[in-house]
Amino acid sequence: MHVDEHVTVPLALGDAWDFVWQVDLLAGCVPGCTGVKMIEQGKHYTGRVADRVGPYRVEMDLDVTVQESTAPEMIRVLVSGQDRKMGTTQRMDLTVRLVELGPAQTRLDIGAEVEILGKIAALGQFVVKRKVTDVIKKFGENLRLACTEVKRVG
Amino acid sequence: METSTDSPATVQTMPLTVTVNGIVWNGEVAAEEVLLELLRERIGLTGTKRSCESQVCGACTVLVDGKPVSSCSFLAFEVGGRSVTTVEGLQSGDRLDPIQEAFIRHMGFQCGYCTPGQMMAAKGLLLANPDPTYDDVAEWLTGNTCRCGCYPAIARAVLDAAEVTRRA
Amino acid sequence: MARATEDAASPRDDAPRVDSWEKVTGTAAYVEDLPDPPGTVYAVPLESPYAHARIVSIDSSRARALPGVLGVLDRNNLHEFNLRLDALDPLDPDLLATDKVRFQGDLMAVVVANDLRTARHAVSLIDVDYEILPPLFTAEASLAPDAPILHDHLGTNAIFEDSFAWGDVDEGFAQADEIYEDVISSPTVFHHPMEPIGTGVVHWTDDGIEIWAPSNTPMRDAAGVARVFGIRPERVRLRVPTVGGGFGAKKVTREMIGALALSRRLRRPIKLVATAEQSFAVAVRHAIEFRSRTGVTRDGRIVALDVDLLVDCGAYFTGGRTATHNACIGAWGCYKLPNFRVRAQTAFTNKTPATPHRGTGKTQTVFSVECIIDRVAHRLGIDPVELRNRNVLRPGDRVADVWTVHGEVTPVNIPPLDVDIPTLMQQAVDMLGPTAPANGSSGGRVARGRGVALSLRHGSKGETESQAAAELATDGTVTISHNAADLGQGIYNMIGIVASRTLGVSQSQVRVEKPDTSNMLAFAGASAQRTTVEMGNAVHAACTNLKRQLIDLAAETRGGDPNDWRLEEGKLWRGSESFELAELVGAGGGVTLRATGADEETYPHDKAFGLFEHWAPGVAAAEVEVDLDTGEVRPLQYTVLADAGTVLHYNSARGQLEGGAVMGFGLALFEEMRYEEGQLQNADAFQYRLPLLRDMPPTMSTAIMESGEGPGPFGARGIAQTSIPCVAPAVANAIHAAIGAPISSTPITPEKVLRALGSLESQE
Amino acid sequence: MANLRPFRVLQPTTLAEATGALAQYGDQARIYAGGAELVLLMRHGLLEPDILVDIKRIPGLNAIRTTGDVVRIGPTVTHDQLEHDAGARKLLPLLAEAVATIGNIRVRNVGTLGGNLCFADPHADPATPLLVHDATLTLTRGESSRQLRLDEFLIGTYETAIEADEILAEIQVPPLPVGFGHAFLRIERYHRPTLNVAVAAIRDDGHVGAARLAIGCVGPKSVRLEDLETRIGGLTLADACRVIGEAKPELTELLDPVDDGLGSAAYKIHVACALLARGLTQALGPS
Repeated sequence: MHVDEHVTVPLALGDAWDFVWQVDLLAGCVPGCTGVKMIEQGKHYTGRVADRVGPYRVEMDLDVTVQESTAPEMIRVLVSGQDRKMGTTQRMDLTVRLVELGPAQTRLDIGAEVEILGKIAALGQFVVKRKVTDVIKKFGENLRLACTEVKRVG
Repeated sequence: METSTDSPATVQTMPLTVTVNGIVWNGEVAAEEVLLELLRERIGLTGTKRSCESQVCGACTVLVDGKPVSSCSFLAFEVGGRSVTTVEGLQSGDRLDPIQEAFIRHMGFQCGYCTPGQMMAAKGLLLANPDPTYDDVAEWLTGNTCRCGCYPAIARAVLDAAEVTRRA
Repeated sequence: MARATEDAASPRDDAPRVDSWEKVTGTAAYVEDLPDPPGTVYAVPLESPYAHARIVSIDSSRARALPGVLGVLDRNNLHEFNLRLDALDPLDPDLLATDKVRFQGDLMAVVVANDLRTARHAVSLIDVDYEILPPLFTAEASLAPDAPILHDHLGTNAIFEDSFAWGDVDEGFAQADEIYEDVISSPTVFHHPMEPIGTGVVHWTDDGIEIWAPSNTPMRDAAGVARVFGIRPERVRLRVPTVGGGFGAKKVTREMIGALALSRRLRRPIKLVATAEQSFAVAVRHAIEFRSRTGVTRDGRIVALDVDLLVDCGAYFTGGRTATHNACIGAWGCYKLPNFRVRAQTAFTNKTPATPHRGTGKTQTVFSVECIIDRVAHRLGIDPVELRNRNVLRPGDRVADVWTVHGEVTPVNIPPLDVDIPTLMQQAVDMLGPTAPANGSSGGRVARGRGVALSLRHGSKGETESQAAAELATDGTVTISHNAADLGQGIYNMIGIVASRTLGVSQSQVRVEKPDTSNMLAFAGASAQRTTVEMGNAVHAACTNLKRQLIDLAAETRGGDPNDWRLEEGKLWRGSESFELAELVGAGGGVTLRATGADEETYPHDKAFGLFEHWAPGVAAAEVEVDLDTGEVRPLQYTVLADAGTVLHYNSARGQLEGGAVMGFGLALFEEMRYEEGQLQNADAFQYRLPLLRDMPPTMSTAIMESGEGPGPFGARGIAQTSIPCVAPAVANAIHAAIGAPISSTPITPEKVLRALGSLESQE
Repeated sequence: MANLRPFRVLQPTTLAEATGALAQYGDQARIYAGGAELVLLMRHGLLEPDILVDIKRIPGLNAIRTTGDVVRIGPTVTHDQLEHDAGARKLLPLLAEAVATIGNIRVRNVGTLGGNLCFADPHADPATPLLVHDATLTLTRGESSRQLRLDEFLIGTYETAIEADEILAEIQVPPLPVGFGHAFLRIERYHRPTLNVAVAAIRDDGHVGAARLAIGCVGPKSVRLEDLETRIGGLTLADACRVIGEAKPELTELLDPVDDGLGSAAYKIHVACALLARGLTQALGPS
């Protein structure tokens, strides 16, 4: 399924780019994602995500690989993980486009193509789809907060 | 993977005394044991069938204190001190219950896999409502799936059985 | 001509079906109910959670290490079991998925452990790395030029083409006043017998293989198992206990064969206990898209029908040829068409391999053709019943004189129609009662409509012979053995009736065995509604032969000429003097007489229809109420008719008609395996909606014609598949009449109705 | 067979013990009130609790009492019990009708009102009529308790305001004001409602005197439609139905429905509005 989200951050285009280009920071904004490690600068990162879908607990090791990027406009990463125990796989093809709105304002257009496969289907499409929508919303919000934080300390 | 590597061994058993088809059964059940397992695998009453195991199809319907429950999802320890009736308990000796006789008369079965559940649900209905209308029957038995499609015959049988019982 | 057995308030008083007692007392023993043989251990399969993926690695070491685990079969040790994997039909699923998984539920491994709980736990310890591939969920998608190839060695997803034609459609269209184009589709659905599919017990003993499993085709399954293990067929003994429904889905599964491989090592009986969810990975119905051009004259004569079929056979071709071919030879409905052509393309998708399903290839085509007839009627402003009357085949009509089958021009070798469809149709319409008063159950705006549908199936003989044996024991009881598994239809009851009527003994003197392949009696399997005709004839022949032996024995031992003897009321008679059978065979030195028989009817062979047994019409009329605000459809009345030739057991015949109709309501309104968002979304009882009692029209009437002209015993015909195909079109046509808009696919959901009404902005 | 993953069962006899157990075991423990929902998810392997806290042994939790003008329903009261309780039928006919439609008779025999509300499955029935009743709930930790309005309690899909160590101790349901008619309408395709609406309303010489509207299953949780309620107040039935019909955009905004196997978002909103109008008509009764 495809989900779009737009957030505006109080950073100049360049600073916003510097932030998202630090893929570990970007991945850190995925709700429930912790311990992001860089494997190869600008290419490959890992992390772990723990989240609930209703009563159902998902825990998976995440693999984050940068698919393409054009500074300072766009970055596309593939975030994938498997919860073997629950037999659930998640794949998120995440694109963030940066649009300059002003000297200290950038809009981030988030586009996510998300696929969640496995036993979780027993909960019903309804639950899964709604969860994915919420996750992307929260991701956008986290991104906004993080950038605001950068602005504050920066 | 923590939980998936831990052993599936029972961690708690509970003593249980239950009356099944009028006979008292005493024993220990595992906390996670469901009534269907107790009936089929421990007591050897295989008339009650396993199908969806999701409380949807009704093949495993039995009566607990006269009320229908899905034995596939009913924890066995819950029947402590209560009375369970299965298809094997419908007849008295060689005398069939009017519901069983009506199911034969109207051929309310084909493959027969859902039949015990259908009849136990019907028994529960007639206990709760001795004079059901077609709509009452349709509403109540909608919890019992018959893939052979015997619904018309089942409805005829249940209404017939109700009438026979009332006349008796 | 045909005498109708009208639906009566109290059914014609048959003897109770032979298995009545065991089925209402819970003593009928289904395979899961059989006591475990001593030393039984348990097998559980590991199935693919994905529809399409490359298997990067599979590691069963943690499972093997689990205490209580006795063995694991996976791709890494498959070669150690020296199985003749090439003996499997190359178009059937491999025993295990080794390179790729091609559908959700594809078999990855089989684990055997001391108990079920441990086996299930061990399965969860097998580590598999999948590289997920894009799944193909429609034939259209898999035929797209850039589509990934499912079976690399085939190099294409287009597995099979079929075609069938007569006349010249282009000429026909030239004569047409109007040419209409329609697209109608039928989705993948699941047979969903109540007894989960795949439960069984397998045992490799020193004397050979023993299998206890519900199977629709015991002889074929046993032979297949023998081939895989490279042993003689007679060393495989398959016994079929009471079966909890089939509809085309029950068979010896690959999981059972995998367990057998492990049993060969362990020499222990192994039990498999399938779940309802696993069953969805064993068998489904083919999804078919029906694209047609219909040429008609203003006065409502159909002058040409040109059909393109897109058949989705799932991940493997199991049963695909039959389904596609049946769809082709049924794509003309039951109409006298001067020009007809159908071309079918069958393609692989990442769905459960499709298999025969009650009315294989027909439920989809009848739905399409009958909806199209009503569309034409509405477009021309002709009453749908009238339009059918103007085009339907009548008694004595031939479908065509010569036709082209798969490119080959051949004469038509099927007989002219010997059933009266227009009369049946009129009766179906007349049997609908007056419109019940619109009750305010919905409280909203409602519309009512009526629709009819016709289907014309045929019985066709299986490629193998149909045999039965009758044996008279010294106690005077007759035992019939055979390999026609009763999935629930009442086959054993039919056999008992034919035997007792043939022998002139009471039904209580006849014992009907359950299938046991050690008797080596051939039968193709209960499908194509052949059982009553073919097995009935075989039993009739066996009993006739037995009767002859008996009379010869009587003449021998009691004197007189065989012609002086007759068998009646369970006794042997000479003049007014009678002898009990037991007395006679007892005197014969305690001999037991045994006779076999086969269906020796000679059926015409036709290039398109194969060995043609008989025409089997099905006719239905429906009345529905549509809630115009919510799109909810409520069936009010339904009448269904068929010609049974001769009714052998009224309740069983009626049960077949009603049962097929109920299943038909499922196809019409609810059933669909939803492959969305990369996977099968509803493979569980909660989300796969079966028809329920509440969904049925409160009035369902049946009428069974008895033309007495069937090729089966005492003039019987098959009717098992005549009623299921008519429901969806009759309901769709009733809705069309109610709302004035056509429906293009099943299941007919409330949303589709609202879209047809234009209440929702279009989409899809 | 079911082969549920093994667990332990605690059978406290007081709420304090029960909440104590929750405090002690946290995430590993689950309240077992009826099991209809719980066992289903356990059987699918979607939930694997180590401990079930069986609260059915706690005296009084399965009682339906009427004090003053409020019906007090214990959390382990089954749907079937509620459907047939004389008091409930008399004072809360809307709720009694609604619970009678849940699942099937076997589910209603084991499933409980408390379990249903705490489980917060988006496709459930009781919450919708309870919102129309302005129901309140008591959550307890044993010694300390707090009172919540149902709309405060319901947060989202499978989400409620209950804390990990809290137990739903009682549901308080005030009967509808005198003179109010009611309607509960639902659409069911699978074995849970596709959507449901509950309406309570009173006529004021040919106009809508006052109305309460609630919708369930279309969004993540059942909701009251206060705005719409005020807007249709004082209108003729015909105008009220028109206003409801025109509310599709705002309902889409409010409920945020998704396309799924039950139907498209557009379908759900369309039918929701149709049923609201129909429910209002039925609740007001013949003029």
